[in-house]
Amino acid sequence: MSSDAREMMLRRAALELNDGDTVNLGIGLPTKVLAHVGPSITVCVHSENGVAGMGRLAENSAADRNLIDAGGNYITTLAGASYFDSAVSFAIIRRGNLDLTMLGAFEVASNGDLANWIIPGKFTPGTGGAMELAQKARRVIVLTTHVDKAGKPKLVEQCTLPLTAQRCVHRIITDLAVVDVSSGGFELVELFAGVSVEEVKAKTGAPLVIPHPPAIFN
Amino acid sequence: MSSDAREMMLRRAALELNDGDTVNLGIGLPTKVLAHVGPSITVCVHSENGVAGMGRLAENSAADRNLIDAGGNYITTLAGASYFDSAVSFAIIRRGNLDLTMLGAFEVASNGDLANWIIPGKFTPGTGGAMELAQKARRVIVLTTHVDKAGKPKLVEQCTLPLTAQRCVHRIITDLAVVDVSSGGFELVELFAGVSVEEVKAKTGAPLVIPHPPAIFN
Amino acid sequence: MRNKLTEIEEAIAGIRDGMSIMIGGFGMPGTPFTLLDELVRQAPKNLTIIKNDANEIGMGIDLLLKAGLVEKLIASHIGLNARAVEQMNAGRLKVEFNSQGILAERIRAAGAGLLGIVTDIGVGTMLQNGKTAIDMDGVTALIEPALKADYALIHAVQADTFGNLKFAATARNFSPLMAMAAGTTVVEAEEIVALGKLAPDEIHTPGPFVQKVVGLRVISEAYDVVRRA
Amino acid sequence: MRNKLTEIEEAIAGIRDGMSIMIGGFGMPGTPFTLLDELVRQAPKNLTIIKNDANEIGMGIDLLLKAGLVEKLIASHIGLNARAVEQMNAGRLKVEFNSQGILAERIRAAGAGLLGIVTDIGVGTMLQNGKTAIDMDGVTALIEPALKADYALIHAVQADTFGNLKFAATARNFSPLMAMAAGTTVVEAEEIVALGKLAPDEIHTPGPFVQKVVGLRVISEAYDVVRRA
Repeated sequence: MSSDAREMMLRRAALELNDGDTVNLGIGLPTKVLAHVGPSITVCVHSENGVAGMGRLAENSAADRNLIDAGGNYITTLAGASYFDSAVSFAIIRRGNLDLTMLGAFEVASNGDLANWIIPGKFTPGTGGAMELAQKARRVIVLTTHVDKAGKPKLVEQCTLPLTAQRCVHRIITDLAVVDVSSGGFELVELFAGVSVEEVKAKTGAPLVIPHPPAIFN
Repeated sequence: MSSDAREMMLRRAALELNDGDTVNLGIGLPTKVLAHVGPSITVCVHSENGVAGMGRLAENSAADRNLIDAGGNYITTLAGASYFDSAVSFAIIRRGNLDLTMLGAFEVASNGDLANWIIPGKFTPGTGGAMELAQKARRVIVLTTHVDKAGKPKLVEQCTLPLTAQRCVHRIITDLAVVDVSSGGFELVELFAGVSVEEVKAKTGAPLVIPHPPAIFN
Repeated sequence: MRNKLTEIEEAIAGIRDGMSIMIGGFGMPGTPFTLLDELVRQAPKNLTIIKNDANEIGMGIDLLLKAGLVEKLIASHIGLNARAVEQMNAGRLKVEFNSQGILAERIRAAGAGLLGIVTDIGVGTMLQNGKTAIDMDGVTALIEPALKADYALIHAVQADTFGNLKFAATARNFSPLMAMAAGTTVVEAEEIVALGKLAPDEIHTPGPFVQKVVGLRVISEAYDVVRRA
Repeated sequence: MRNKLTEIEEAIAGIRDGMSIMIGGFGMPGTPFTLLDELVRQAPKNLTIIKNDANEIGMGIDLLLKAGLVEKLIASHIGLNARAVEQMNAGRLKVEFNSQGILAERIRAAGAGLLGIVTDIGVGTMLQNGKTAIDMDGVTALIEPALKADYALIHAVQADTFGNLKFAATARNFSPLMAMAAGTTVVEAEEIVALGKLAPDEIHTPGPFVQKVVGLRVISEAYDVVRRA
């Protein structure tokens, strides 16, 4: 993925955050969305290691050794932040108090199944909190390249990898397009400028419904 | 029960507290044991409404409107006290972190069964925390008159009232004697001064084992 | 951070006939007397009330019982309220007794998005009746389902505008658990402070659990130390 | 109130071969580096370690892995420690993965004297394998047994002599839960204060859960901010 495409994905993803939302942004790309949110939007960012009200990353020189996010980055907090233990942290998640989570993916199926935690025999970091985030956040948005490094589609008819959670994904923001998971399968919602419907279709491993002409995101 | 007998019961019960113990003293007589504990003994008194480290009752004029025990009495705290919610409070109980609890009783059976929460159709206050205290404290001591107001034994072969917990009572301190629950049933351990073995036998509704001559408590 | 300050009328207005309401407090401390007054004024009916105890005559949820608004009470102990016992014995009030700590854990389980807990408390007693028993490594255990509610009414000593809460001494009791377990959690606070005034390490209930915050204009006599004879 | 101050050698000496040990911390914050150093020195073997993550190479429980003291690791995520992944793939380390919040709740359940929890997390995934599934009002749910341990090793920012604890910021994480769930909870504290110095409302772990308190004489470099490239 080019840094331009990456930038575009993050800018597009930032539009999903509504003022006042409580959100959890997964390790990797999702964490970086926050830097692209407009000044009129304040969200309560939750991190599963025990904080609600995260601010920007901390400068190394100003880092507090006891204050990190779930990815291990030193962070700052906003006024109104709270700290809590891991049981309370996941209570917030499982109770359905997250308006939104953004996660990465190995595969997303057209029924919303998500696989993002294990490639058997190859990469087994463990589930972390992804299962609970995926299963219980009110809205689950996946940020991912449209295809993997080998060019294989990541949006598929059925996941081949072990699932993180069933029927949980609402929207996928890729480096090419915005795709929703609807009752009829994948639905093309927006195209990134310069990308054609044909390219998205060719790179999607399942039928793509296009109920309306997709909007173009610049 | 005469006030002398009551005083004797409380003095005897106070001897069960060891320095450093964490204890819960039930509503009624048990709460009053603390006033009879010697100055060399400091215990951490837990109350199920959310405090560990209770001190004496508060004078009305010095009462804190937010600080009561489970019986509704305004209390004081010792240095080292902590406040916590009801889930944590009962975690302390069920986890087995109470060295001792003292409870009242309607009936105690010779196998240690305790009935102290409901007289069907007559008195139904509810269980409160008694089931958990009785089932999970490391040591359960019952404080009760030896017979009820009608002269009926409260130490019985089998409880007729609904149980609070099965096989939970270790020792019973009455207005006449100290009786242990052993594998062989009730065992007379101590007699209060002026009480005869015959009187205790006559007022106990189950066989009474007397393996050694009982000590006399003055 | 969302500003959750709400006028009391509006905070309670969503409570409809037949809803379930958790009410904080153990005895007097933590009982949200002001929210309860407003609930009595708005008078929704056939309520299911979930509270540790039934307070005493003339106080707290006794006002709901007196007004005839309560169909069912889920509690651990009601012995200090003769009206509650009388209504129960007369068949006008359904009462479900839970062991106190299990009541707390059932509420917490709902608040933690769990479906239930597994416990050996109550095995071999009346409280086992009607419950699913399973074997856990040779021990008989009961499945106690999570207990949630439409609303929770909570008293806090301090709240910020996002709904971060602090409780005082034994007024904490069931409040943090109930605040987690309700669809809508309404908090009355003795003091409303600005965002950032509460130290993040000292917050008892994090803001994401709270929907509406009501500032108390006066701390009425109901909150005072009760001087018994 | 019992005085629980203990020398570090003695606090760890009860840990025998084959025991299970919970270790606080999520990433660096809350990891009890000093207690871990002493554990490596005393070197009991075939340990079962329960910890959210495996730290990183050269830090925290990686020292136990490096010394070959760990037979089994119960965790939610070990992706940041290549040695843990390598030992697992080579069959030298058993690893049991739990979803992070379920790991927290299983530990808490043991700490609360419960036998287990009922949850729908993991239904339809690999993590359902081997677990008892039941029907809860039409929803498929799993029974997750409580997870206890012989010892818990915990880092606190402040402790009093009775073992009342305070944690700092995200160094809290699993620590209060593990402190409840172990037979013997050993705490290292940056500062030991006299009884009465901690406000009862601000204590994160009440003293009755704690058995041994070790005062840290120095806060070593291990606790410092990690400066990554």
